[in-house]
Amino acid sequence: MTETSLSQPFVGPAAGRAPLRLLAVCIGFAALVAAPMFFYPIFVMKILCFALFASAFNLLLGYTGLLSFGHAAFFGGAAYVTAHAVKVWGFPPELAVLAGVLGAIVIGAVIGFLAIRRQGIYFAMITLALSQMFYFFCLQAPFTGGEDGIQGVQRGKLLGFIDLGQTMNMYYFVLGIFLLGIFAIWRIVNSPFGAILKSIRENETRAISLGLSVNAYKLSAFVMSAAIAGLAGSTKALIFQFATLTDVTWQMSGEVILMTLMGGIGTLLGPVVGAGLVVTLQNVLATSEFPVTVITGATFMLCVLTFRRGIVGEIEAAIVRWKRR
Amino acid sequence: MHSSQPLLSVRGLNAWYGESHALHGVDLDIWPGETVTLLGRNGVGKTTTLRAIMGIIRKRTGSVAFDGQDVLKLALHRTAHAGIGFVPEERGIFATLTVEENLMLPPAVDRGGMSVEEIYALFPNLLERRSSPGTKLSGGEQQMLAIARILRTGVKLILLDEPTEGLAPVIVQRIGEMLLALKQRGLTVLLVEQNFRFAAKIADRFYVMDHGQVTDSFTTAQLPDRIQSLNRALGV
Amino acid sequence: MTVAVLPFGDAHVEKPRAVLSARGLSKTFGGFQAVRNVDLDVHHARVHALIGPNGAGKTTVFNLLTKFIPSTAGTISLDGADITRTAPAKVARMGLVRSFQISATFPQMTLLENVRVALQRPNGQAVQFWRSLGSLRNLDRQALELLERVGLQDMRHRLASDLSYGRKRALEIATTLALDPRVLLLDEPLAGMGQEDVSVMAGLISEVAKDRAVLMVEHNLKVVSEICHDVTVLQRGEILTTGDYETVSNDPRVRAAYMGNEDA
Amino acid sequence: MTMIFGIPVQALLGQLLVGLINGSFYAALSLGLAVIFGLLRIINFAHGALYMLGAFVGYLLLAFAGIGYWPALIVAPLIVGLFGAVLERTMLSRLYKLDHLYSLLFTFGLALFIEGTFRYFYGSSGQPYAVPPSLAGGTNLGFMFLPNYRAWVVVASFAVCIGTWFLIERTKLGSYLRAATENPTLVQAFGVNVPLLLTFTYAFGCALAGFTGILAAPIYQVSPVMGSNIIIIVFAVVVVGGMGSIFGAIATGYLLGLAEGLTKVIYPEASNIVVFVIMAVVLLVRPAGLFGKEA
Amino acid sequence: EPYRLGVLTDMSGMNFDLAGQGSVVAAQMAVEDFGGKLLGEPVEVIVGDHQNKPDIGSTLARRWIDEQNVKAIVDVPTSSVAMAVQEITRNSDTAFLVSTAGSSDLTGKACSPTTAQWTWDTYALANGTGRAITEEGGKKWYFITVDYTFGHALERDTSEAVLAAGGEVIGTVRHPRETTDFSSYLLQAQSSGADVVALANSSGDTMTALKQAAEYGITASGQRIAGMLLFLSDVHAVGLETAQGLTLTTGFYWDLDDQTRAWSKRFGERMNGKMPTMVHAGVYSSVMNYLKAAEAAGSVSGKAAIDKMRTMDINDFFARNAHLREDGRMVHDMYLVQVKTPEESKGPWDYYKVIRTIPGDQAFRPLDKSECPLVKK
Ligand SMILES: Nc1ncnc2c1ncn2[C@@H]1O[C@H](COP(=O)(O)OP(=O)(O)OP(=O)(O)O)[C@@H](O)[C@H]1O
Ligand SMILES: Nc1ncnc2c1ncn2[C@@H]1O[C@H](COP(=O)(O)OP(=O)(O)OP(=O)(O)O)[C@@H](O)[C@H]1O
Ligand SMILES: [Mg+2]
Ligand SMILES: [Mg+2]
Repeated sequence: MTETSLSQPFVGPAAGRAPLRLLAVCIGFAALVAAPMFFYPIFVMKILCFALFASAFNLLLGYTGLLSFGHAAFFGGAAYVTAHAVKVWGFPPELAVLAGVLGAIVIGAVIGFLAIRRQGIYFAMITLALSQMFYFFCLQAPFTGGEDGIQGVQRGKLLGFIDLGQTMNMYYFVLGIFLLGIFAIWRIVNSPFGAILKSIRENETRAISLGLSVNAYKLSAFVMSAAIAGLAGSTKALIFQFATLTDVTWQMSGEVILMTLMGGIGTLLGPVVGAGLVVTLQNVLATSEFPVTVITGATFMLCVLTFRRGIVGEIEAAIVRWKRR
Repeated sequence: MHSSQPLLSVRGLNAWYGESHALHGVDLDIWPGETVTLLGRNGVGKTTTLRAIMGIIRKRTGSVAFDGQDVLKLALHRTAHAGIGFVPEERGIFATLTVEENLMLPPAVDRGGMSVEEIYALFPNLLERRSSPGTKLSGGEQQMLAIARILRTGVKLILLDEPTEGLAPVIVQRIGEMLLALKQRGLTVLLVEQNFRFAAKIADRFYVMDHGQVTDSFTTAQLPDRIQSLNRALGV
Repeated sequence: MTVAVLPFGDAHVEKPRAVLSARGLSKTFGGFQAVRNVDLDVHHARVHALIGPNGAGKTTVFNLLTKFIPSTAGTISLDGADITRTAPAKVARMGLVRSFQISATFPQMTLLENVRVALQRPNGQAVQFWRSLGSLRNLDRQALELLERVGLQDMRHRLASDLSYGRKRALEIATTLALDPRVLLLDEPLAGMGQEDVSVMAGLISEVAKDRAVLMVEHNLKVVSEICHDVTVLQRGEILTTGDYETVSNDPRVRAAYMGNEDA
Repeated sequence: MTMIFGIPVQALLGQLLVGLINGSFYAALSLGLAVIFGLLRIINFAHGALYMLGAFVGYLLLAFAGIGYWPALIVAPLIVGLFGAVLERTMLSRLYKLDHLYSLLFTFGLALFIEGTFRYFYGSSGQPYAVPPSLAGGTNLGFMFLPNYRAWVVVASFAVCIGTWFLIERTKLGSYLRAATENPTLVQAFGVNVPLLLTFTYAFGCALAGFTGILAAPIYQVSPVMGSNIIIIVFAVVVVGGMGSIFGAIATGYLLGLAEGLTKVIYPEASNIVVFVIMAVVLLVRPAGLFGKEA
Repeated sequence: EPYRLGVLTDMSGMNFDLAGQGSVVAAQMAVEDFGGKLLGEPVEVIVGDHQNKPDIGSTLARRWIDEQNVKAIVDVPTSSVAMAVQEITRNSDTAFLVSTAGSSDLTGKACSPTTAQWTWDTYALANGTGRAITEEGGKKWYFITVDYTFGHALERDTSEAVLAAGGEVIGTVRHPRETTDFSSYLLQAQSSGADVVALANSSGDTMTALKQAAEYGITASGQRIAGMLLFLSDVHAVGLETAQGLTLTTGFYWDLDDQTRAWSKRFGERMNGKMPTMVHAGVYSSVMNYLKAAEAAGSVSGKAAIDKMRTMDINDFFARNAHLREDGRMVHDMYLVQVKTPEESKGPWDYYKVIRTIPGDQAFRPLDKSECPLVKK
């Protein structure tokens, strides 16, 4: 069974002793705070955004065993809501992000309500189809600006006095959101609720017989994942100051899967690493001769064939093996 | 005592589930026409022994000679054609196939298998439900079907894993009679059975397993002398 | 509230009230009538055996009672409440819990976690997504006690998938008991168990039945004769007879249809 | 003139016929998906790409070997099938033991790879492929002008669907296939060469996609993106049908083609999402799909 | 450090054929022809593939400008990316030479002082085709329109032109993007009795519609098909068999005269014999004129160079009767062409016959109707 399960048993915390772990967290935090001094800030912000998005996706796949092929709907949908809220309703950034998250929750509830009726591959196909429907909606709806998207979204002033137009201010705002989101995911996964989700993934019928309303749990997990994906999307709209169709296409849903798969499904850090890699790869490919889709496709195949656990997953497994010795 | 070569000869069989070592050098021999029963507590590796002989577990070492052929080297689907049939513990009835399709599924590997009529005569339940989906049968009916479909193929050796589990006493008796009948026809059976009394009625010899090894063996004639030690070994 | 009127057996002994009762329960699978007009009363503090030939419809009755499949006709009531149209998870929450004929565990979780999951909901710790996993430690003692009852305490940190078949069944019973159900439905709890475990498990069942009702399907007549107070024999979806073991096992119809010439 | 939904009956008939033609493609594609899924439990995300590959092989055969439509109708599916066989042998077969979602992800990557490669070499706007001369022109049915080629599409796809259905539901091979779906190890232990069977199945499913592709070539532009445009709709078709049965896949394909055809007259703006809307409704009413069996 | 020109284009997606590698080659040709030096410094062309994603495009553009001394960004297909890049070039005083993106908003609502939209826009194509065909006698129009903002705009602009020229619109059907089957719409158009069936959609949709129109014999039955947005590469892709008789507007055709043939021949030599689309010619022309303007202005500031261009005489094989307006629109002659029949075509890429030249000031949206805030009214 070990091999057949898509999600690996969670080995993260076991991989280091408590003080070591604390040290690692501190170093990581310091690195994130200092990152914009060394790297292009927009680029780092983009990575944070996608890392959060991928982590939200992983919350569903890695810990509930549900492969959603439609997460772009929440990500892109929230981006549209936020952009619209700023541009048309004149919302301040914090409210606009909140509006985006609410939007994602609504979309997530609708899609989730339908999709959780089926499992496994069906679930994947249904989410894909429904998000494609949402894509058509965004394409045809008058307020999304069709192919042009909603452009020129002002970042505004956070709480009325922090000017997010300043790159560094924006960076720390994004970092804050990122950390908040990751903490939320970590908490959900390692909570009593998370334990129930795991049992449902393992044996649904048995979970029902224990009196658990399985569908309600799944839907909750789905909506939580959608909300955090929406948080990432809203933030992205503010960073880049636009919301466009790209973020609601099925290719975007595919990309987030790739990020998670590359980094390690069911690991806390995996999606973050994966997002960093994929975003960097895309940027590198942007100025190279290689056709992007071919590379992306090949990476997918390679990951599935050779290192399914993803980079972080493989490292964790190696540590566990090493410790056993 | 035995004139001919053993039909099945297992030497030093080791097997692993992934990293976990389940069999630690199993040795056993079965002569043609015998019914041999493997006894042992839960989890000692009885099922694993059958799986390893059949080749369902691929990670194994040692030797398994069947009919003079080393089956350890064969691809899984060749083992059946060499003449071994397998009835798994969990029965393995196919949901998408009707009862009759399930019955007809395993390809005949040799002559001498039972005909469909004979089988239906033995198990009237199956005849009655022959066009319903396989897994819609009750647990016991599924067990009958699992045995029945191997009888059709004409294999020389049947590996039978706990055939009486979950069956009504009448059916258990029926299966006992059936196994005796099969023995008359010269079929060789390696049986895993917890139901001691049942096994005693049909087996020629017994092997006792513990911790992935064969620890004891005796014939049915020796049984009365062994009962004491056996009960201790099996924890009854 | 229906007062049980028993067609056979020791009606003169005053029985506790029926906790679970079914009237006229029927199920048809596309033209095939698997269960026909079954009336059943399961009483508090008694073990009730449901026996019958293979394919008689025992598992189906279980599925109907726990609402895993909808019945074609009939009513079911639990403690006087009509549950004929209640969702399966709800039925379980009301205290009617089952085990499965094919063993059902959470394979990639340790034994302790398996049992703990069952304890979470009754203790209101199922939806807490904001608390840490450590907050579940308060359930460990109880979980361990349950594992002890089925003799699995030493393996508590092993994964359920590593267990042998028989031990999986034991684990399943521990998990089921964790819900402290008022009615426990056990589908062949002893099947596949080694001789040594059978008596332990049988003892366990009669012990837990002291303060709950148990309905079990079992082919091991020795056990049935030892621990079951009531026996209902099902044949071709219909009730053949109900009574204590003595009465039932001497019924020639039962001997012909089910027991053969075997004695427990 | 008689009207239905405010539309002249004649026009409606025309649209229904058009819907039927579209349905032929849906049916053939969802059939291929159903064969592969039903027997290998793989959602062949690459199905669209293989469909495209079929069309491209047809085009390349014509452009570089001068092989025309009719031979290509046989050769192209064979080549695509062979490609599928190689793929299955070398890569997909390693994924059977894993969660099915992995094979979904693998074929997703494969789809991107194939599509990307073709786009790299042939650009995105595609290549022309002419209707074979023997089927050029059309017939005036009175209520509409029916191009002969489209009539042929309906016939060909229907024949292939029925043939496949027969093969799988009515032959011994089919029962091996279905059993192998559930428990390949056991079927192999019974003496059936399951690995070969699975290779054959995947190759067959791919060949079906290739066949549909070459069938589509004269109607659509032979373009690298032709597959990804249609595959998601076909997925929805499959969900609506429920993957339980081969027959279900075929019937749903035609049904949804008709439904879409109708929408194009009644409310054209929604024609791309009507399939998804139907899917949502079906999920609410019958989660297992119209023809699916609930697990 | 050398000055750099960044060609930000689509190297792997749906705009690859009409822009893509050809745009890169055209920009390089312009730099070479100009002598490779600007204000005494060498000039380099660098390439970026935005993958049709605005975030990738805008990050790249920003990086180029901040870190790689990029002074002008060129081409940029896909209007969402172009819009995003326009914001960046505006804020960083970098020249933005648009050739592929055709959204009228780039020089309308969202116009920028550092942008020159060189080759075409949706208004020009719609208006040119609408007016010219109506004047040629195609009075009754039926629209097959892709159902989103872009399609609606094309349809609106065309209808206005048609009405202005005395024609009428007798029907419209809206189809979703990426429709695979147009039979229904074509049948409706066929039975509508229209003279002209207008395809107000783009790339894949247009090509599928064309192919199926041929199948249903739309042109054979006497109706005329007008493509609102088609490039030479599209016609090449569907083939003359299918596209014959189609009428469309283009900003450039390689076979107009000796000048265009000479340039296109050089282009073709570097592109495996492919002939340039109007976008490719536009890239060359815009880069060449930018270099001239920057040299003349003595500055690489986007605003200075573009302002200089406004006063400059723009005239080359691509830009005839041309001038750059204050809203950023480069106005030049456009051409109404008809696709030849296979018999008429004398060789590879011999696809169009020019029906008439549409003078620049008639082709583009008049300045007084512009929504651009930079236009002083
Ligand atoms: N699929 C598996 N993966 C890992 N370990 C396994 C697996 N199946 C069995 N085991 C382990 O191998 C050992 C032998 O198991 P096996 O099933 O052969 O026992 P058995 O003697 O047949 O027991 P039972 O009487 O309960 O059927 C046990 O310790 C069991 O936990
Ligand atoms: N879902 C179903 N569809 C069709 N027939 C079914 C279904 N479930 C059970 N049956 C049939 O109903 C009858 C009763 O089955 P059931 O599983 O209840 O028997 P059982 O008494 O539990 O037998 P056993 O002791 O062998 O487990 C059987 O003949 C079976 O084939
Ligand atoms: Mg066993
Ligand atoms: Mg049963």
